[in-house]
Amino acid sequence: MDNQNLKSAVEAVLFASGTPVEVDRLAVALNIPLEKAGAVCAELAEDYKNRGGGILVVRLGDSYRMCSDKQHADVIRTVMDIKRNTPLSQAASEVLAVVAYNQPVTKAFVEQVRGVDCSGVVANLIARGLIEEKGRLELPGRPLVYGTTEHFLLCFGISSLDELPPVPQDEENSEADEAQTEDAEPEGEQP
Amino acid sequence: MDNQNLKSAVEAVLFASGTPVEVDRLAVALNIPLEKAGAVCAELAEDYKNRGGGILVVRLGDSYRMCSDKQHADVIRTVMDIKRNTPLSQAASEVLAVVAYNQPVTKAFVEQVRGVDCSGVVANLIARGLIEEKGRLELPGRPLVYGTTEHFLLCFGISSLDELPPVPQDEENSEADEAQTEDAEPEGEQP
Amino acid sequence: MEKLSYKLDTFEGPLDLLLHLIEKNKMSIYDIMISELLDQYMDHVKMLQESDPDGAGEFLDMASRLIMIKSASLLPRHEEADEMKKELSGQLIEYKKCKQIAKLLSEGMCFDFYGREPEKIKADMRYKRRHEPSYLIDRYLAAVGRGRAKLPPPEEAFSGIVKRRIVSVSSKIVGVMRKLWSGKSVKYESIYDDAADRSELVATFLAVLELIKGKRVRVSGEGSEQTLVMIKSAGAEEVPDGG
Repeated sequence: MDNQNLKSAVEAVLFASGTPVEVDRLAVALNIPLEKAGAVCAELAEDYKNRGGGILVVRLGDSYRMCSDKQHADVIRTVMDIKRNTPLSQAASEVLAVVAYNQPVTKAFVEQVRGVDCSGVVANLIARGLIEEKGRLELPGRPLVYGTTEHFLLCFGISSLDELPPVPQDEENSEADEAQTEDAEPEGEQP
Repeated sequence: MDNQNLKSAVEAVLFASGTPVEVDRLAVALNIPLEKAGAVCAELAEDYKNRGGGILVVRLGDSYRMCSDKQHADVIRTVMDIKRNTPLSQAASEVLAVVAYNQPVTKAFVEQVRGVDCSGVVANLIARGLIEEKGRLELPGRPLVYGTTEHFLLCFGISSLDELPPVPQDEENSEADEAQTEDAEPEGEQP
Repeated sequence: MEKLSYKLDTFEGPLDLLLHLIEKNKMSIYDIMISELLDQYMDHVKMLQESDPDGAGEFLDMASRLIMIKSASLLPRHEEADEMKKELSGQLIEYKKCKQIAKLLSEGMCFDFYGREPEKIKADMRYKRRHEPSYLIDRYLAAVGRGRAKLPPPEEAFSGIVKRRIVSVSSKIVGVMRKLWSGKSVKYESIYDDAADRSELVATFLAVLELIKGKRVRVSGEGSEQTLVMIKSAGAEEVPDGG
């Protein structure tokens, strides 16, 4: 298959599956090396960007997905008769923040950071497809751990978690002599 | 909106909608005359044909729809094949086990046991042919109940639900005595 | 005072309220003046309790923590208070960061991207792998949790609709009397052996208090050696026969 053909095939697959498709799955299905598949996907994404049409191809972690451009959201909602998604509540964005920057993370950890129960908010974020279960901890009670989804990357406009903005530094930190407290923080800026 | 913009908008709508979209609905949503909407759709279909990509825009009577090009059907099927062959996620396997041992069972029951929303997982297990709807409960809201399928029996190498290994009984009784429970860990080795 | 402008649902929890008060008083997070903070905090909690008694629980936990820090710092040696203050500072700093990131995230989030339903291609999506049946048990125990494997009966899945069970004290009075009917003394703690949940525990406890008040039973002994004995006297005949 030549490059143009590969690109068409990937385009068809991304369109047909609707959900994000892992690059390695594409590589196996097309019987090409992983790097080649990655390159074809990246090229397709670039083509779509340059075309400036109503559809986008975006990378989300190890996957690619096709989605509509946000500038046409209103028309889509009108034709398909769907409601606009409500913005995140403060509670939801706080929980999302803790999960995004500390994942994989238990509900208990989130509750400790925020000082309040968050079962409802976690369920809401799962229902919105922004976080998901990522297994269980091998600890008494085997608590579930959560992480962000590929849909979260899409909504936040990034391709991988590495692109999350850095944790804001505390202004008071410099003036205070207890700078050590800062250093001792368990979740620092590790990549 | 200029022609290019209109075309993008129609493209986005056709993409997002899985079903054919009537030209008059597009005209209303875009606030343009019917003939104009028809012309934009026809032009878009022509563009897609000339591009020779993996997607096509086709006319069906008074509607247009976007679909993948048939020549890529094999690749699409292979990608889906690979998907059905991926192991069950932690969440999926747990939901399956809870359904298997408590069927027929509502989604609310499964959610209460696991403490998290499981709509996506239930849909996934249905798509994979492991569980199915088994009617409704005569309770407020008439909730759906789920049970395992014959395909489930096949996957687990048993011929009827009676052959499911019993849940270790001591789990039920020694609640007060945590240590004992730990020791007793039978890992399902009973006949 | 500006208190009037205070909206109850502005605060996501006790930490949020504390951060607000610290900023308002231009304190440093690293050096919290507990006494000043405590008074203002309690004012807010009082208002909260009036408008939303159920939601005040988490705020009360923090109130008791502040009170503990305050009283510990009154001691001549207050290392413990310093330690607790440091811990609170650390938590507030973490939460402040969390709020800052949350703001970043919510401003950057856009929910205007639409995907599509998968094309209905005739593909066999059925699961292809094979597992040993024991795999299910393993998963089941993971889901249900070891040690709390008691599953609720299906109706309890609707516990939001069904009201909480009420255990009457009088039924427990009868129960306690039955246990003591033989006249032998019974270990105090064993009275609670068959209480299945908190409601039953509380009802049993109240039943014992009632019986002591009514001079039907006597408690003797200390600590875990405490025993209950029935006082045989007039009126005891009313108690149903123990079977």
